[in-house]
Amino acid sequence: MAQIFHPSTNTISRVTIFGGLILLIVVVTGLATINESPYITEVGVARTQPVPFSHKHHVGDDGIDCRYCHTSVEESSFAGIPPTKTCMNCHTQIWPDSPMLEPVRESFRTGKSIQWTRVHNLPGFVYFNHSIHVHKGIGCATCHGRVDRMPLMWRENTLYMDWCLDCHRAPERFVRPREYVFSMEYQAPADQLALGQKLVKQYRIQKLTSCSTCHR
Amino acid sequence: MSNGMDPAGLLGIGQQSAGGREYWRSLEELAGTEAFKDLIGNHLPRHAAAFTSAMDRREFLTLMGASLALAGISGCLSPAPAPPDEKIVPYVNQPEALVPGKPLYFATAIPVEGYGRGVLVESHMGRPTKVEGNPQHPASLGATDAVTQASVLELYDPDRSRVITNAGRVATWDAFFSALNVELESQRVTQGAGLRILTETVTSPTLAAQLQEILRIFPKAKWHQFDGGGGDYAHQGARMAFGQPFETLYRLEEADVIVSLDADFLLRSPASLRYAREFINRRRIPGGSDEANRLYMIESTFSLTGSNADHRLAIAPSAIPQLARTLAARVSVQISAEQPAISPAQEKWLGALVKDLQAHRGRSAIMPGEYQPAIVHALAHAMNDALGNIGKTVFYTDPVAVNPTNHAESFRELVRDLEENAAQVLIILGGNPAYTAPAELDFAGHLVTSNFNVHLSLYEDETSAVCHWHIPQAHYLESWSDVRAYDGTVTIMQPLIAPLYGGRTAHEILAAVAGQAERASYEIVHDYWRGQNKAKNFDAAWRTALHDGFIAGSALSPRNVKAKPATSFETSEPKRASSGAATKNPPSLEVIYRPDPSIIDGRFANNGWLQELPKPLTKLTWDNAVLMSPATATRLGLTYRVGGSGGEHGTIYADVVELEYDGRRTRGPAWIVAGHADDCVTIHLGYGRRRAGRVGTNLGFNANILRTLDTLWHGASIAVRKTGAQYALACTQFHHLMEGRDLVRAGTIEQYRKNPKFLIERESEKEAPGTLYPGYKYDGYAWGMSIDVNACIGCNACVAACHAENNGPVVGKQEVLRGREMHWIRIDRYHRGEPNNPETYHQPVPCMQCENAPCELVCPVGATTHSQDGLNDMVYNRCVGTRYCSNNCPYKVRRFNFFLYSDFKTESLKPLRNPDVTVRSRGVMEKCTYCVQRINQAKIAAEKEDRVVRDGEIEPACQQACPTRAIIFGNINDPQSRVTQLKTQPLSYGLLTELNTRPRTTYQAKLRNPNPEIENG
Amino acid sequence: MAKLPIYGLMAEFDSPEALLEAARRAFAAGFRKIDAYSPFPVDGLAEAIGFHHTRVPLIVLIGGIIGCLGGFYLQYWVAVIDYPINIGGRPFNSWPSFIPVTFELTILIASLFAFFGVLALNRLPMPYHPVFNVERFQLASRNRFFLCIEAVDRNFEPERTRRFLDEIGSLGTYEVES
Amino acid sequence: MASKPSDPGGDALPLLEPGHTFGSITDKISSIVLTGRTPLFWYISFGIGFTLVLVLLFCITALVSVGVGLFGVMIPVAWGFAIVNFVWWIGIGHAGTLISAILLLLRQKWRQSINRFAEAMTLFAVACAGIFPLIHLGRPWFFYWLFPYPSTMGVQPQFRSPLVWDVFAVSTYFTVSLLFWFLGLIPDLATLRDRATRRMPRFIYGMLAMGWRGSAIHWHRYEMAYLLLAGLATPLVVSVHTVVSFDFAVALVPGWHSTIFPPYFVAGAIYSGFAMVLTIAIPLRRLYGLEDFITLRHLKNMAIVMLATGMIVAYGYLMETFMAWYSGDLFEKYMMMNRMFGPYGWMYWILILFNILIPQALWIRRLQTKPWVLFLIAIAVNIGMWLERYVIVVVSLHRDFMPSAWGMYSGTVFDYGVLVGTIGLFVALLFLFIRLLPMISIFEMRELVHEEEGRSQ
Repeated sequence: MAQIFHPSTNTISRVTIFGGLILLIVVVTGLATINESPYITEVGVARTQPVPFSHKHHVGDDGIDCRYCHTSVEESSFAGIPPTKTCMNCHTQIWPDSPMLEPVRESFRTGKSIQWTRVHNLPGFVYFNHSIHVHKGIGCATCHGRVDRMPLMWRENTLYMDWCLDCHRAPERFVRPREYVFSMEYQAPADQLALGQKLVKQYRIQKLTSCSTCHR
Repeated sequence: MSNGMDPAGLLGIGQQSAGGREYWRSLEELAGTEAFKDLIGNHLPRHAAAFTSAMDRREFLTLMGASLALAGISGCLSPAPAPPDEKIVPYVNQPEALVPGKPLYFATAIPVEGYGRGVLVESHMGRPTKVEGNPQHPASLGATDAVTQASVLELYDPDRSRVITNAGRVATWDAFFSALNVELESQRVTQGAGLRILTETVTSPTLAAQLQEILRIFPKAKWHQFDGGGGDYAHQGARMAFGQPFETLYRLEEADVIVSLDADFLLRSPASLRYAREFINRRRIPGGSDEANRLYMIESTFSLTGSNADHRLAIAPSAIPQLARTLAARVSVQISAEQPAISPAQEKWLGALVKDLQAHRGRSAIMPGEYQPAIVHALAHAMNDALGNIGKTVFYTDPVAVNPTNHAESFRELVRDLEENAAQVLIILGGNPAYTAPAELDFAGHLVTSNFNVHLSLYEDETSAVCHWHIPQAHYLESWSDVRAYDGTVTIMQPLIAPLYGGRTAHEILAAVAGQAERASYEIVHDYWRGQNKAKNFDAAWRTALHDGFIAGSALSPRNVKAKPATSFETSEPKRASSGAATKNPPSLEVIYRPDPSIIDGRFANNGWLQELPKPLTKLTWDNAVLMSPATATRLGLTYRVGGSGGEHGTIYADVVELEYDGRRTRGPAWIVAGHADDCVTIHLGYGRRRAGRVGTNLGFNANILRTLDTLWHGASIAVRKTGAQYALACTQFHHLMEGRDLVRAGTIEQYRKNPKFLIERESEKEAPGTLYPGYKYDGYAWGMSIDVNACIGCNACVAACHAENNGPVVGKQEVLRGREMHWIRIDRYHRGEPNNPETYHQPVPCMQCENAPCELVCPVGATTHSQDGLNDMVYNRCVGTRYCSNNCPYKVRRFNFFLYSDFKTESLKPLRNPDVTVRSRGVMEKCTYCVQRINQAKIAAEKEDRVVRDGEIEPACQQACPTRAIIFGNINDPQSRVTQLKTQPLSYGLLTELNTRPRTTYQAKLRNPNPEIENG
Repeated sequence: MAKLPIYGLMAEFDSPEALLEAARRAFAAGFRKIDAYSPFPVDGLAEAIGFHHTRVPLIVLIGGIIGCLGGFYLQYWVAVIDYPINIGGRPFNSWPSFIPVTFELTILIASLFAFFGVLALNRLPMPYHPVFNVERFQLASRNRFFLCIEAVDRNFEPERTRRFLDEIGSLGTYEVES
Repeated sequence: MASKPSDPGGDALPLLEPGHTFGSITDKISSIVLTGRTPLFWYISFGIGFTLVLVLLFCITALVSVGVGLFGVMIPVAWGFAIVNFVWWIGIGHAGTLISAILLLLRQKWRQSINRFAEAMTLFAVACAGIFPLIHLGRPWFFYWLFPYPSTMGVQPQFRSPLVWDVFAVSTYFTVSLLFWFLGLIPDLATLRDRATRRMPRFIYGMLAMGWRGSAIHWHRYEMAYLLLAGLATPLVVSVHTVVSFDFAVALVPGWHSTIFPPYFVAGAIYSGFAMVLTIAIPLRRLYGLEDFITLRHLKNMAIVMLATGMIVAYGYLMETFMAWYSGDLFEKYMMMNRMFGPYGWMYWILILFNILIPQALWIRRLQTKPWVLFLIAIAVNIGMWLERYVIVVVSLHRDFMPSAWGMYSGTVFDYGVLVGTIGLFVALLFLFIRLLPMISIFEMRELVHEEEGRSQ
């Protein structure tokens, strides 16, 4: 018999083998990266809203406290989305006829609510309670980021389970004194761990990693 | 691959966010959904407003403030206004105003067959989601029954009628009211000679006032009463004995000996919840005393109460009045008629009973059954009188029901009037007489003679179909009204939500009849009570009444009564025209009709929760059957076959029999019940509905075809023929023997007195099973539960409550047949002793929360694990559905979603869901969690106040509903907690502990208190 | 080294014994760059051409050890380090439960090493090889046995080597062009 | 020297009918693959198999889209046909590895003409088995949660669960069998490459042969690797069914919770495996006229192995019954009584008949060499072993600890559909293999010829 294959097939076959391996690795890591990327997690992706409400302006410039609008954050699992009325409390005097605020005024006239785009969304089977986190000294900014620097709201963290676990396993790394919970400027001290351990004791913070802590 | 949302999104887990709890997560989203707008409808300014602008407390209060004024205004605006905004006063244990994500609780009452039971309703953002008992209400004491739990499903039932129909065509309220007015005009001329109003039992003072008002306007009009579930014999009996229709009340806590003449007072009584509590309180052995009351039951069918009796005498219904006479004679009631001899066995039994009664004069109670003829009631009164019980254990008050009448007679009269065309205008308020009334009368047929009739009801049912007009009724959770409890205590009923389907209350209809079509029921009720209360502080009183859930001191005060001599009535035979032409061949038997334990007379036929609830003793679901004793079955050559799929935990093929009474026939499956009296059969009503809705239509068979007005509850002779056909019945537990396993441990108080440890000591697991592993230390909370088998009466309240609290799905008969029902807690029923009169045990079985949980060990993905508090967590969203855990669960308490059982489509059911519990999707395992959502809420609340959770602060749904407090939950690390103390009682034992599962749920053994004279020899 | 005109000389035999004999003599004659081809493994042939031990067993052993340790550590890490959680009251490190997976992984990795190890050592895949240029070599996978002395061998000298092959009983000697 | 097949006299039976040379064998076997003409019976058998595969695909689609409830599973019997079939198929798989690996280590020459398709059978059986754990999941699309991988949930499999052991055992088993099988194929692929005349086959077989040229040094390493793989596969094959038996032995269900399960499952596996080899070999040798290679000697040996493992299984049954009585455990006792006289009793007695009684016929020497007798017995054992798994899985579950939860289980049309579907898949794959690859290891047959010559001289 003559040769079936050209000498080059040797190289080709080896290249295919090792190439295949490399390709596999690339694909897997690629998928993992995509999964962690803003494309999936929406981290840092500013969402458009019916009214271009700027936390940067209201929190950063005007210095309005979180709780003025998110009234139930200390009492309830749900922080509360302010009713149109809350907006109108000020905007009947301030910018009473700015076109930008027309949707708000319309909603107030018609009683039809403004349809905000949800930014922080957890799957239905995750039960998160704002009030207890706030009570135990987890700052708004810890999860929601520097809202006072967000013209439009975006998601600061992935909200993936392992992200939650980071804190639930080692709260001392993130906890802050209660008086600073609603502060945006608060900077974690250099000795956060020392402080953290102190607060963990003081606030009786447990490391809750049981499934039923969040899933029921 | 983030958090299990990917393909599952298509298959439910994702959708469930839309269904389950999204509602309060973002109100904007909520108000956005088209579906929700439909749901809330245009009928309700307040809620619409509340929802569209995330009602904050300022707005909430303004709404409340404005409501009264609004009521007036909108009243004037249109003849048929949407119900205006009205004030609601939240209950104490809730934040001062609505906080998004936090439930509110409101007090009202559920009217069941006319009588009220106080309830607290949990409301999430204006959506009632759960009904609990009102601890301060005399008829509830904080407990509920299955029907009450399921009533919230009825509220959201998509099959409820949504439109006014005239001769089947959709009409409007305006059209109806004008048509009504035309008729009424013509009636005015004749002083309402042709006007008839048909109601069920009425206890509502306001409704009574309205009726009287109407009868004043139309002096010749007539008010008839007919209740499918009751017969009002009690009042007739009282009339016999006292000359007045007194209400009879019992104080069972005072009674050492209770004799029930077919009285199913633990289940079928307006006071059943209270009676159950009082009855069990006297049997709670691990409560210091080792004394207990003793219950003698004389009945024909095997009732729930009978299954809890210390001694049962099962005799044919026709024999009961006779036996009552004999008994009466023995307890020295003057009886003229001489007593026929009775069998030596009965003689012995009766002898012991009489001795017991004599020994407990003034501390005993004779309770006649609701469905026993008046004479039995009268005799019972006489006996109580003779035994000196009156004023001690038995009390009499004025009747709670307004104008008590013999329903049979009242209805007969109505039909006669229809026949004679005397009733031209017929207004039917609630009820479903076209179905519930005996077929012999052909009520439907006669209706055509009247020239105007209207039916007000929740559903467009059999009666609506034959009436000229059908108008949708408002559900009790949508209504302003008032109702009296068994002892007369009044509750002002307040709506939790404005009518979803634009229903009206009976008040509004009667107001229209009285010529005030525009009056809303809030006004009517409010004004009535303003009229009653002359004091200037009415508003405060009104507020308190709403807030507390009842009007303090409105209970009727006991009357001291004098019984007539028995000789005056004791001979009057109960009317029982044995018309059935006693045929010898085929064998003719006596027949007993009883309301179904779950769906009563069919009024709850479309309630999936109740249909799927295993009936207390038979454990049947979705069907009724012809119940009979084993002996009778053998005599008729009837048998059964265990199905090949499902089997004893699902499918039983029962022989179908043909029943004939007075030439009217129907067919139904025969079901053999140990302990049923021989030579008689029991048939439960409420089935065979033709227009119940998509759930309840065409289930079982209709016994009303056979009934006559004379034999409403007991028939003399019914022919029962075997047909040869077989019918698959869905039975969740057919195997009633313990196979020598120590599942329910039982003994007698006698044994307990001798040696309190007698049950534990005979057990194998005295030596604790060893383990190689160190085992876990639970240093925080350690949740545990203790279930008192001795206190469990098997009423199913816990099962229904669990289902309601945990968003349990309804799987349907086909799936139950396959053994796939989804109840997280079940009540196992075991028999012991001879089949004609067995001992019965009821054992609630939830998840045992084993410390060494076998299920966790075998789960490949860690979907079920142990929490720091020692809970056996079930993580639905992690579950891949290998079902290995269920195989390895010795208690078989795990339930699996073989299909997409939870209804993610029907919009109207979504607001019903408990937002704190995940709605399970297809392919995941689920099980009892000790209501972990309540645990977590309590823990968070405690943490925020920097304290520990108090004992009793957490009540799982089952414990909360239990009428007898048989279930106690708590922290077993706390030596002071009730659960810990119960677990240290000598009667405390664990289920299958020899497997070293170390269950956190343990049981208290059952103790019976038999009469030695009957027991031995 | 310089490109040679031919790859080597190939002699054909009709029985394993003949080939074995020939191989021995060739080796004895000082040829080192030789290879023998047979349709089935012939005992002692490799030794005959001076190939004594193989590294395959060592590779497999390494694979086995990696699988064993890696397997157990994986489970230990999951159960004790990464997310320790109470499963049915068992200790985090319930090592008896970890034995089966450890064992399976040992076998798995070892087998993979064995398979790919032998391919790598044999420099396979190598679809093209000079010996295939010989027309009759296709019988090497049927019933013929071949001995090839490669041109790179120190003692290789076309004429003499051809004669040598004929002497040792070659049924036919062919040039293998490279 | 060669005795007639008909006359008895055990070892006198040849492993290879005389008169074969390297060439004749090579041509005979490779011709089956390289021939242009596909025999009619091939089309028929493959056709049947493929039709059933379509049934399988339909059932799987329905199961995934509607729900696992289409199976008859319920509470308390949450595992049904799916697991029964899984264990059955895995068991069948075992014969292949056993023949190729263990007999190799034991230097049993008679393995050589049957090991190739026995190994193929293993692969296909395991492939069929692998389907079941997947489709009987409530949410099959999350099957990957059973493997450890870097997930954003931060949650990993629970390694205490026998099901995870299963995942690793079965996947390892499949991989190793595949490697073993392919390694064995390489020289034969080279043979086919050299025999093939048309271009495509030459190219494909050439690629697969990876340029194998039978170099002495290659052979040397090759044999070493082959031996080592055999050495690894042997404990593996034992471990796999042990792990499968753990699925039951580790649980506390009466009738599952038993220490005898591992040995008795492994024996049962080999038992059913050999039964399946016979079921396949007997028709094939006839259809392809391979009586010369797969001789009565082979059949006889396999029959004897069946008999031996069959006896072990019998001992297993005996022990279960004895322990149920001896332990005095209430639940165990009831379980055994229920197994024998309960609603499923008839199954138990049929399996005793098929697995224990009928195979006793193999004691009779004459029957050991009667292909059709062996075939019938093999079929009986196949059925019996399926029933055994049914009795273990279903009958143990349907009445366990709580009488209140007792129920009955019966398969639905989907249960049966998937079962016959996998049988179809098995047949289809097998015939594809027969058509495309040498079903008998050619180079090992050459060795055999060589040795036989050595012996006969």
